[in-house]
Parts: sequence; C-alpha cells; structure tokens
Amino acid sequence: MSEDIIYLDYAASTPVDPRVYERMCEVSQSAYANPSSTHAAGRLTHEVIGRAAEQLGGLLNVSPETLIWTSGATESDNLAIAGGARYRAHRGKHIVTMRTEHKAVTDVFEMLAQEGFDVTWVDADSRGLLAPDVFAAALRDDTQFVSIMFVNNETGVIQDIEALGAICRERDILFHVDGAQAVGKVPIDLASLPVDLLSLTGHKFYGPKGIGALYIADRPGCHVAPILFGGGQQRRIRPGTLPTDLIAGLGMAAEIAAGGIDDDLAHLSELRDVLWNGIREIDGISLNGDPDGFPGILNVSVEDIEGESLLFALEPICAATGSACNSKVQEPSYVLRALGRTDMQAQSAIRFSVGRPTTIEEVEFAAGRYREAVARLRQLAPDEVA
Amino acid sequence: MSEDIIYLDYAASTPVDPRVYERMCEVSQSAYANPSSTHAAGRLTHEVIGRAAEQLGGLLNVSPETLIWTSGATESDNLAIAGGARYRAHRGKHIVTMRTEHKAVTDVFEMLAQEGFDVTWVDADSRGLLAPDVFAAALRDDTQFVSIMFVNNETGVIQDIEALGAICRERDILFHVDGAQAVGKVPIDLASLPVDLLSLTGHKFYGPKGIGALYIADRPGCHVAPILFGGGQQRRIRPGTLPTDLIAGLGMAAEIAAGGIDDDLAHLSELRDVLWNGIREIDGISLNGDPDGFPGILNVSVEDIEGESLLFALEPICAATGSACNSKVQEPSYVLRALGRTDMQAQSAIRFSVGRPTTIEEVEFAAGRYREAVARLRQLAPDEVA
Amino acid sequence: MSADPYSARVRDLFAAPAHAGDAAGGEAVYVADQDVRLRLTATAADGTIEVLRFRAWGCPHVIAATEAACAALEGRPVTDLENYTAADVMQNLPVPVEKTGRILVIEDAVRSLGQRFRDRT
Amino acid sequence: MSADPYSARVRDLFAAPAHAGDAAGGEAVYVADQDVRLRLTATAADGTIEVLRFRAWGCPHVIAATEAACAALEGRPVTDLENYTAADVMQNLPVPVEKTGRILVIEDAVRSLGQRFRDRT
Ligand SMILES: Cc1ncc(COP(=O)(O)O)c(C=O)c1O
Ligand SMILES: Cc1ncc(COP(=O)(O)O)c(C=O)c1O
Repeated sequence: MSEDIIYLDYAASTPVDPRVYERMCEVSQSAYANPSSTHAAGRLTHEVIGRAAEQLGGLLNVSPETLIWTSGATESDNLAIAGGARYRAHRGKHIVTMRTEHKAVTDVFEMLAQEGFDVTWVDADSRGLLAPDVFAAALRDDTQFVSIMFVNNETGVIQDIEALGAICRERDILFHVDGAQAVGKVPIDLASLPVDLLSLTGHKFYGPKGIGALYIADRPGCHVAPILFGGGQQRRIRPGTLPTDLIAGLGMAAEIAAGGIDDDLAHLSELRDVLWNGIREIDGISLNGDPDGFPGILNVSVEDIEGESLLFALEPICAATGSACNSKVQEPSYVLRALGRTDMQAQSAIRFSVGRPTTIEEVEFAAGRYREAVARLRQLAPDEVA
Repeated sequence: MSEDIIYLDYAASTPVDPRVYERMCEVSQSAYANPSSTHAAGRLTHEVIGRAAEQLGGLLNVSPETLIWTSGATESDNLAIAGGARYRAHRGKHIVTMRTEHKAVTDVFEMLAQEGFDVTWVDADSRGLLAPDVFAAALRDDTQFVSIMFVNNETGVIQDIEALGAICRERDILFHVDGAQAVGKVPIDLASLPVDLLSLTGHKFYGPKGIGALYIADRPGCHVAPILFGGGQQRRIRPGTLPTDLIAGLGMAAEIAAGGIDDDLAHLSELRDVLWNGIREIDGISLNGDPDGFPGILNVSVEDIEGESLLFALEPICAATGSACNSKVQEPSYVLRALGRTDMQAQSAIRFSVGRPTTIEEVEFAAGRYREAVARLRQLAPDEVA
Repeated sequence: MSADPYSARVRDLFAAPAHAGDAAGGEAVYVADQDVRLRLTATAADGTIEVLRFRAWGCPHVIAATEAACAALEGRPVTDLENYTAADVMQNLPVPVEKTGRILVIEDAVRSLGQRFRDRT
Repeated sequence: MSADPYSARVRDLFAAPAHAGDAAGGEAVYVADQDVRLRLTATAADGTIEVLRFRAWGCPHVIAATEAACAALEGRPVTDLENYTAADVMQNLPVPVEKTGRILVIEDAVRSLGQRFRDRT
C-alpha cells in the first residue's frame, strides 16, 4: 500500500501475513491438481488441504472433519442460516437474531422471512450486548435456529456466546455464530463452547481473501441443507473445486494466530488506549460500543459533525464510517441506530480498527488528525440557527 | 509438482501462469483494503478490480459492467440457473438442459425440478452433439430458461452455441452457457454470440482457483435473482468482500489467453494427434466424443479393461477416469452413458487432457504407457468363460 | 464498490475554501435541508457582489460546491444570484447524481440571498 | 476428496503379482460378480497346496488381494481353502470398506476351490 496512507481499517480487511503468503506460493506452484482426482497429483493436493484443516481445527480446537470450506463469511453465513433453518424447518419455523448483526446475516433472515419463517429480532442494550435473560425470553417452543455474532464488526462488542449457547443447547436449538471478526483474534475453544455452527473468513485475520469456512458441530441434529449444488465435494454440503492454495493460506493464518492471540490482544489494547486517550477530551465525543469489547475496534461519534466530511478530512488515514460502506449516499449505521444512537450521532461515527502492523506513531497521528478535522469542520459550520 | 509426475489432467485444473502469479503477488501486497471502502486504500483496490474486469471483458468482447465475480463456475452455474429460472418463473416454468452437462448444472436442474420447475433433458447424438432441430423441438411456449455447455469437460465436444442461442433469442428464452472448459481456450465473442449468461472459472485457463465470473448480458429481461444474500456488493447480485488479488489474477489470465488462443489450439492439436496416433491401433479402442472437438481433451475407452486398474497402471501419468471423480467406488461416467456407451466401455474411459506446458515427449510417453498397461491387464485377466 | 468519489477540484476546494467565513455586516441567509446546513453572507456595492462568504455543514461535495459558487459569484452583479442554478455548479464540478438534492439546497440559498438584495433595493 | 487409496503393499502386489497365471493341470474355479472376474487354478499333493495361480479382471485392490491370498495359501493344507475368509485378506491389506463386496468374491472363489479338492477326494 502506498507510503502515504495510514491504514486503520483492519476490521474491513487485513494484509496477508508474509508467512501465509509464502505458504500459498509454495502450494500454488506444487499442488495445482484438482484435489478430487485420485491420481498422485490429486493426492498431493488432498494432503495439503488436510494439513490446512488441521491447522484451522487446531485454532478452534475441533476435529478437521467438522470444517467446510467456503468462499468467505458471507457464504458461510448464508449456508449456516438458510441451510440450518431449512434443515430444521420440519420441527419449527421460528428463528431468532439481532438487528446489530452483519448484513450477511440479517439479509438471509429477511429472505427466510419471505420464505415463511417467523423471525424475532432481539434487542441489544445500549452498549450492544444481548442479555441472556432477554434472549431466553424471546425463545419459543417452535424456535429451531438462532444466529448471534461473536465480535461486532462495527463496535467490537463481544457477546456472551457461552451463556447464549448454553440456553440454546438446553432447548436443542441450532446455534450459529458469525465469527468473522472473532476467529484468530480472540480465543475460541469450540470443544467447550456450546456453538453448533461458526462462520469465519480468512481476510479478517491476515489470511487470503475469497476463502472462509463453516464449522459444523458433530452432534445429532446439527446439519445444514446445501445452498449450492454440483459435484460431490465436501460431503455434498458445498460443491466446487477446492482452491488449494487459498485453503493452505487460511490454514497457515490460523496456525499463526493460534500462537499469538494474547500478544496480539495486548498490542491492540495499547493502540486503542493511545488513540482513545488522544481524542476523548473532544467536546461531544462518545464511544460506540463497550469499553470491554474487542480492542482492535474503536468506534466514536462526535456531536454536530458531518461524517463523510470528517472521514474525508482524516485523509491520509483510511478508516471506516459507521455506515454501510456500500450505499452511495452514506446512511447512518443501522447497527448504531439499533443501539439507540440518534441519526446525528450515528452518521458521524468513525470506526478506527487497528491491527498487528499498526504502530503507536500511526494512532498518535490519527488522534491528532481527528482533533484537527473536528476543529476545522466545526469552525466551518454555521451556528445552529443563523 | 513432483518431477516424476506427468500431469495430463489440465481439464481438471491448470497451474497458475507465472505472469498471473506475479500480478497476484503485486496486488496482494499493495491492494489489500476492502474495495467497498471509500478511502484511498479502498479506491486503489477498486481500480485494480476495474482493470481486471476490463481484461476479462476484453477476452469475451463485452463491457466490464456485465461481469459478476463469483467463487468459480460451480457458483456461477448455480447463480445463472437457479437465479435465472426463478427470475423468469412468473412467465413460465419449463426449463431445458442435457444429461451431458456438468454436475454443477444438472444438480441445479434436479433441485429446481423439486422446486416445481418442469425440466426437459434433451438428448445428444452419439458424439455428444445437440442438433439444433432436436433442440428446437424440445422447446414449448412456457420455456423460459435453457442451459447448454460450450465445451464438454469429459469429451471436449463443442456445441453449436450460435445456432442454439439464435433459437433461444427468437423465442426470448434466457440462454445460459457453462463456459468453464471453453473460456480462454476457444475464441468466444459475446458481442456477436446470442448468449445471455456465461459461467467461467479461473483455474481452467491458468488463472487462480476459487474465483470465477458470470457474464450477464445487458438486455431487457436478462437478470438473475441472487442466491447469496448480504452486503450490497456487485449490485446486490453477489455479496461478499471481493477477493482483489484473485480477481486481478483472473483478469491477467484472461489477457494472456486473449493473446494466445490460436497458438494454444495449434499446440494442443499437435499433442492430441501424437497421443491418439500412439494408441489408436490398440484392439478395441474407441474415441469418446467428436474428433472435431476441443483438442485439449482426448477421451478413450478400450474393450474389456477395468478402468481403475488402467488408471493405476498408468502411473506416473495423472489423467482422469471418465467417471465422476467424487464417488468412492468408481461409477461409469453418466456423460458417456448418455452418449450410448455401454457400462463396460464407459467404465474403462480415460480422459487425457493436455495443456500449454505439455510436451510431445510427455504424450509420447503416455501413449507407450497406455499400450503397456492395456497389454498387461489383458494378460492378467481370465478368459471370458473359464 | 467505490471509485474515487472526489475529483481533484473537490479536493482542492474542500482543503482550502478561501470563501469560508462571514462577510461582516452583509446580508445573510440560512438554509437547512437534505443533510445540509448553509449560511451565506455577502456585501455588495453598485449592484456588484463585493464579498461573499459561507459557512457549511455537509458532505465534501457540498462544501466544495459552495466554495465554488462563492468564488464564481464574487465580483458579479447581484442579479446573478437570483439566476444561479445548480446546473452552473455541477458543470464545473463533478457531483454524484445522488447528491443532486444537496446541490439544489445551495441553489436555494444563493437565490434567496439574491432575493434579499432585491428586497433591500 | 481423495486420500491415497492405495497402500504401499497394494502397490507392490499390483505391480508384481508373482502368482498371476495358471497352475497347469490343476483344479480350476471361475467366478464373476461385483465388477470382478476371477479364475483360480491350483495343484495339490498330500493335502497341501503346491501351486496356486490366479487371473483377475478387477480393480487394483482385487488384484492385490487375490495375489496376497495366493501367496498366503500356497504351502498350506487344502482344507484351509474352505475356511478362508475375507477378514483374512483385509487384515493384512487395507481395502476401502466400499469394496468389501469385491473381497467377498475372492473369498467365494477360494472356498469353491477348496470344495473342488474335497469333492475330488
Ligand atoms: C461480522 C461479519 N460477518 C460477515 C462478514 C462477511 O465476510 P466476507 O466479506 O469475507 O464474506 C464480515 C466482513 O465483511 C463481517 O465483519
Ligand atoms: C464444465 C464445467 N462446469 C463447471 C465446473 C465447475 O468449476 P469449479 O469447480 O471451478 O467451480 C467445471 C470444473 O470442475 C467444469 O468442467
């Protein structure tokens, strides 16, 4: 990336770790055969994939056989939710999620609602947390499927997956967790966590883009109906030629993460503290989310500042607005509105997200640039009533 | 790949061209931001993708805006077929394809049949060709969707896409072509071909695995309903963070192919001739497919030889059996049976597929090894009746 | 996906809006609509706009377009204010179509400033 | 996906089946079932199998397993033939479960060969 950019958007995507990269190079030169082929070249490829499954299984503490490769968390979420809810539909059609989930979750629920499922959207508190009793109260006899994300992509809030999952287990409800922002970044032990389905994507933790996985617990009643159809690959759950080098890269990213989560977290916490301390005195500033959330994300709103101009004035810093990045006219983030922020607060939200390569100097620079930008835009603005 | 392997399975997958590889390296180091982000880093990524779309558009002679990125031909086929048939369902639910299509096509048709669509499977002649009049006779007033592949993956047979497409255009039927084995290998000019939807995948023409595209013609009534739901990427047709480096690699593979299709075809033809001339004298041998088909594929059956042992005896040659590579007990190829081969003929079928890096020495060696293997297995076998 | 939504001209105008501020003692208008809040102040002499200044709350295109409008109108007859159109802005400054509504707010503000001058005379 | 379906032992037995061929003038059986065609011939003396040979049409595991069976039975009492079980084969030779049916064809052939010898005495 060009020298004069300061990248603080690691929650959107991360660069590939050089070791991941090296592994992918190695594999793409040597193991290019189709892993479905029984000949020697195919078997070599098959072994490479087996090793990657072990690496990812190691990170999550699960058996490699529980992992299905996909093109990313969007596909994993779709497969888990559409596939899981449909698989259980004969038992009941009530399904539960939250408004603060990623679009790759909420849009699938909207689609299922059209298909005849009955959706309950449970509310978060003002920090974005789902209280277990609030959650339990939303469940019904015909509830068969629940999806709650691990780490929120806008605010970094971490849900109490253990408590929520325990409630689901008790009632034999299929429990899906969107782990896109969590895997490789916070410790996750699926051998002890009551999670049935977990989505992940490589490019959020220094792995390649275009590859993800869905963990499917090996327990009775825990299955998904496929959403793509074709060859018999991956036990007919997900067809298509497996992209060996991407899978090897994801495996390597998992292995690297497994060895460094604590150090990573300490580094991110320090960065977030420096950044927050550098801007917290600004008049009208407020933190979106939970101070105890994932430290890689700092989401702040500030009174009476237009968000797009703020982001623009922050250049060369690359951060994200709180709003959905895909709409052309920036809309206030639906996630922040769900947390009770006003439209005005929500539209000014900036998500800074730091990563392994981020330095203290970069966040200090960012804090200074943020202070200047706010001051300049405030000076430029008319008084509320002229 | 290990030195002592002779890879003759280019129709299953190809190695990445070094220039593709270089482009991907470059991009993955510099353009790792999420292309949906509006900041400088995101814009750089966005440009990289734009260039790739132009390269692929150049190969197919279409505007870059007509291309949707997917995870491969399997997903493109699913999106085109499920998405296209559903989009047109209000006009009619009769859809048409062939038994000789890839599983990524036939399995989607089977699924649609379950969903209430009325499927007609049109028959090929003994070479695998679909005669335009046979095709036209299968169409009805309520036919809305047709899928016919360009180059057959098992036999190399090339359908008359122009004639079949013209019949569809006349009746305003959505016409999908699975181009997985054709794109980058035979000339395709979509500006003049009457094709509405075309699937392709990078790894079949020296591009990366895990990336493909769907061409959607820009004409009235030609749309697909999405099959994955999530962020608003790619005009809501296909969500998910775009894998910039894979897309750049696919673009480069397209550019390289565009410049060399004629040379490639000449090279492949020579290889196929040497291989076929080296084995055609064997007793009971027969060619599956059309001598005028795509020269990268040579599919042969031989009387009274067990296919799995034949393939095994061919080692270190890596070729494919005619059968679906995913079933554990090898089943005779459904494609070859559809062409009227007996089970015995079909089960002995071997698909040799040659590629850009294949040498004359390799195919000469393969011919010799094939002759030996057949002789040895015949010697080992009991007479028909002991 | 996002192409660069900001042209070089938008960048320049946003970075250094020479006409930001207030024209002391001048006529003033304030409009607030469409995610835009805009205050224009101007002084005129002999039917000519002498000083035209703005304060704006809005997206980069709004700030840039307002700056461009002020720069273009200073030194022009005050009657030009009432005839000012959004098309004038967008001709010299690429503004995404979905922001056309915001540019119309600028047009409104400039025109009502013109009205003020007329009412005064 | 495909792990290597062929163990080193299967490879060796398939590559050089020492017992391929015919035991001239011996007892012979032929079975054809389950994608397997198998002919066994054997000579015996004093109740002991002297020469045991096979011809096979089948997958690599069938060829390897038949070779292994012949090698194991030569020099054994002919009565062992009738007691031969597929389990004996599969113990020393990993055969994918889905091919068990084929291995049972070998068991059948060996047992009927044993029967032949008994019928003769
Ligand atoms: C929480 C969450 N879920 C799902 C996704 C989708 O991931 P991908 O774009 O890799 O498919 C993302 C990131 O975009 C995310 O942050
Ligand atoms: C004709 C055809 N269609 C579709 C596919 C599926 O492509 P992919 O596995 O890249 O999704 C293939 C190859 O596997 C193919 O040969």
